[in-house]
Amino acid sequence: MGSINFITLFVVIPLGTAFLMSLVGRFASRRYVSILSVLSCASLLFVSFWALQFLNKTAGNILVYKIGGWMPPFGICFVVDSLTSFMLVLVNTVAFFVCVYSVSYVKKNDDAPKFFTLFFMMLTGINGVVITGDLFNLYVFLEAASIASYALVAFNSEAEELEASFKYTIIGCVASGFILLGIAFLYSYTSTLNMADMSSILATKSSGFVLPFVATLFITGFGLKAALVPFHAWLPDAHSSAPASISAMLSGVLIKTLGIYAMLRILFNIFGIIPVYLSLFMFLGVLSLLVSGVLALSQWNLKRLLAYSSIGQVGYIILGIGIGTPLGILGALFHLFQHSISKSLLFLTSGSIDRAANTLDIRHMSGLKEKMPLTAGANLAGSMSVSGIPPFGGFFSKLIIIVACVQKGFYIYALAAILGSVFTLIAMLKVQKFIFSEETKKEHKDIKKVPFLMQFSMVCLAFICLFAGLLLLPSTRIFFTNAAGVLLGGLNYGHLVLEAAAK
Amino acid sequence: MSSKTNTGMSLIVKTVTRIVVSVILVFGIYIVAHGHVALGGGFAGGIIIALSFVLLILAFGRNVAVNKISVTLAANLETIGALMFLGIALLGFLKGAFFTNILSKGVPFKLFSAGTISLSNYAISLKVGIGLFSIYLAFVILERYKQGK
Amino acid sequence: MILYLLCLILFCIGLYGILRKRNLVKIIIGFSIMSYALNLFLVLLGYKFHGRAPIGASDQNIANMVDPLPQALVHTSIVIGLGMTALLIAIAIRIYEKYGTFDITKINKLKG
Amino acid sequence: MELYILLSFMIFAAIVAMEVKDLFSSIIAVGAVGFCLCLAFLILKAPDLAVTQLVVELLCLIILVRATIKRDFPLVIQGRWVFNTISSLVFALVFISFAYSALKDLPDFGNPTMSIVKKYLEEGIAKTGATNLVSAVILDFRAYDTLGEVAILFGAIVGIMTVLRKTKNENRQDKIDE
Repeated sequence: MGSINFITLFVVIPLGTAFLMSLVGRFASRRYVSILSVLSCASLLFVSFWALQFLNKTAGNILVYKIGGWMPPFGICFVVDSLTSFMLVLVNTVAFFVCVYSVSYVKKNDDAPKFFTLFFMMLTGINGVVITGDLFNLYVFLEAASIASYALVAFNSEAEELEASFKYTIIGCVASGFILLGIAFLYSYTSTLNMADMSSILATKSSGFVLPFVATLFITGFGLKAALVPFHAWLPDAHSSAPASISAMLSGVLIKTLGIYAMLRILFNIFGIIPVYLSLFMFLGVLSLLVSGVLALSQWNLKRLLAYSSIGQVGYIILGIGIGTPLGILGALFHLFQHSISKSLLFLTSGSIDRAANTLDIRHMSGLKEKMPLTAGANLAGSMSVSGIPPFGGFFSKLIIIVACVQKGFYIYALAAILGSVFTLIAMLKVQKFIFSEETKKEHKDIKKVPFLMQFSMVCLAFICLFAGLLLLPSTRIFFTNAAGVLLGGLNYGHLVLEAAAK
Repeated sequence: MSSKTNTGMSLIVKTVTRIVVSVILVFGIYIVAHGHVALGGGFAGGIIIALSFVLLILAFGRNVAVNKISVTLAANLETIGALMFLGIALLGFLKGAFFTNILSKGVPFKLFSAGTISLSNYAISLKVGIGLFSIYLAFVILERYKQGK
Repeated sequence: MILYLLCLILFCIGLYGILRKRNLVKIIIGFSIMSYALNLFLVLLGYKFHGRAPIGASDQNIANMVDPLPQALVHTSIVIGLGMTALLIAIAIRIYEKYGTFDITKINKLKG
Repeated sequence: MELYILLSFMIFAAIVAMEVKDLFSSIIAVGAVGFCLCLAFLILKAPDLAVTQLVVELLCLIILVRATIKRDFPLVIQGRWVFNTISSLVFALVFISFAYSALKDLPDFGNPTMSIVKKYLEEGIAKTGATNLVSAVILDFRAYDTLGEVAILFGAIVGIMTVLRKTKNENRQDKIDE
């Protein structure tokens, strides 16, 4: 038991940092704020790789940590399986680079301690959602992550940011309301809150009307959080108004853990794999792809364009999940991975561009390539990866999803996926053409240099984008296939967790 | 109207408040201390403590609030409360797991029983009470700035 | 059963306030009504006929108590609701400062 | 029986809070809903929650009144109110009827299943030492939830401080005004 105590660090490190940050920010100089935040992000990254390593050595690929020593149905437990460790590595990698970027991005701002406090609060919530094995606890940490993100969207306190934040908060509250209602129904039906226990109880119950109703509530709630198309209206406002590094976190990690991960965990591993939801997922995914693709084309604000493209890429992930074959889910998870990396990279570059050109309207920029070659290169890598050009990771993930579609005979969906990819490519080419190519405008002559730390994190993320395809080689693919295996295992999750807990 | 709210309400209200505030404060501490025995607990008690301070501001006007009470001190106390709770959680590692109740359980129905539960109540009440009070203070200070404009 | 339905009607009223009203304060009020309804629903689910409050007594052994778990959940949920409401009010006040109104039809700088 | 009357009154007060034109009256009405909820908790044998709800409601009301007082009360005239009302009613009816068929499968009111809670009731006092079982659940069995709750409150407070602070631009603006 003692050796797996490190699992608690995923919550304790960011939470402790958040609490300490407000003290450090008041008493010590600004340098310590930066050092503390980078150190704790780095240690989180280390712990997440450690967990991955530890998991591979454990029999059964599952770790259960009993908080307070209470057995699972009675207390809360942490569950680390392949899907969890995959998400943890992803989240903490992105968070580390975003944190390094933010250190110099908010350097001039007097309220950097508040910024980092909220940033770590959000990270606590995200890690907590991923790692928990208890349904109500998932709700609590989902709210923790959300409330920090609402405040971060309004961080600059300008009129637009406040408006976006209000919309985002209200929509988030409605989503949480639906989720809590669903949890209440499930609690009354099964009389337990532990996800593993719940799944084994639900497997024995005869099919009633409760499960479809609760599933509808959850799909609405988590769909609102993940911004699937009928529920997407808040996302472009919120993601384009936040500070650039926060947009990177929101688009790269937050909507994927709070929306997609939580929804998949509940619908696949508690309710079991039900074909109706799968076809609903595919439909919603394709709808998101096409609608957001068309809407992204008409945008002239760089961050809004990127935000709309995020909706479409989430659609890809949901489409891949909805196919339901091992190949489809593998593709979806790989797409989730590479989209997190590339979209956070793109938002980070948008932050540097905003700093340099003082505008986000792409019609007012041109020829920035000469002045900021590294940013241009990083942006090119991210754009190509998102739109799926061969050597980059995005190509492989989209290819896998489309092949899985064709294998199962969904030709129309495959066609729609290709069409969506073309839309993304056009939007990204628009960005490249207007911002980086052509001659440099007069007002861009005296552009400040991008600080080293910002360049460092952009270049690192660009390299990950470039070589993400290599992760599909057989030796590292096991990382993704194990994670897909957890989802495909369905109700098996309950037995595995309860067995591991009894040990 | 504005000068009146800056200096507070009438003398009667101020006198009554002086007497009542201490009673409310003691009641809040009572609720916190008996959280594990009878009803109440850190959250309810903490909010009652916060309300007693809010009453002071309401009666004596916002000038008193802004001049006498240090926002920094409030924020520090709040953080210390939060850290205390996290520390109690981490103490559990001494006997096995996160959040294990390491102290002796004592005799039920006694004030000093239930191990870390009563300690957590104190930490939470510090965090909640001071925290909510500083929220209210932030609202008050914002309005003062606007009036000063 | 009818109690559950009445509670869900209250939830719907809150939802209606959030989605249909055009005043920021009314939207916040709608949110608080929604969270009241959710809290009440959870406690209703844990009620037991002739049950006692889940607090032990020193002189007798109480066998029949109501379910304490939903009460613990609602305790958490009340505090979450308080935090959300306070944050919403703070944002609304700042919006009022910037735009000079609580009317959301006039708060529309973001488009597209 | 009291519960039916209380709930009906809460619905009535909620409708008043939503529909009345004056913002101040609307806040008073929502206060009525909150205090009725507190009474309902008492009837449902949840005194802990009643206390918490009471004080939370007080604080919320003070902040809400503070937020709206001395600000204009614009009468928002709703366009297309017939369409709005009908569509909301239809949505509510659909939602309630689906919920009705789901509620039929749940245990009846007053007879919860309480399978895992049985252990809390039997061993709670002995294992945690706390006689208030709600306290035992939130601070021992499910103490990790409470850590999340503290984190949320902390996040909300820092968030409010962030939103309400004077930004650099505004300070500059003030200087120009002077």
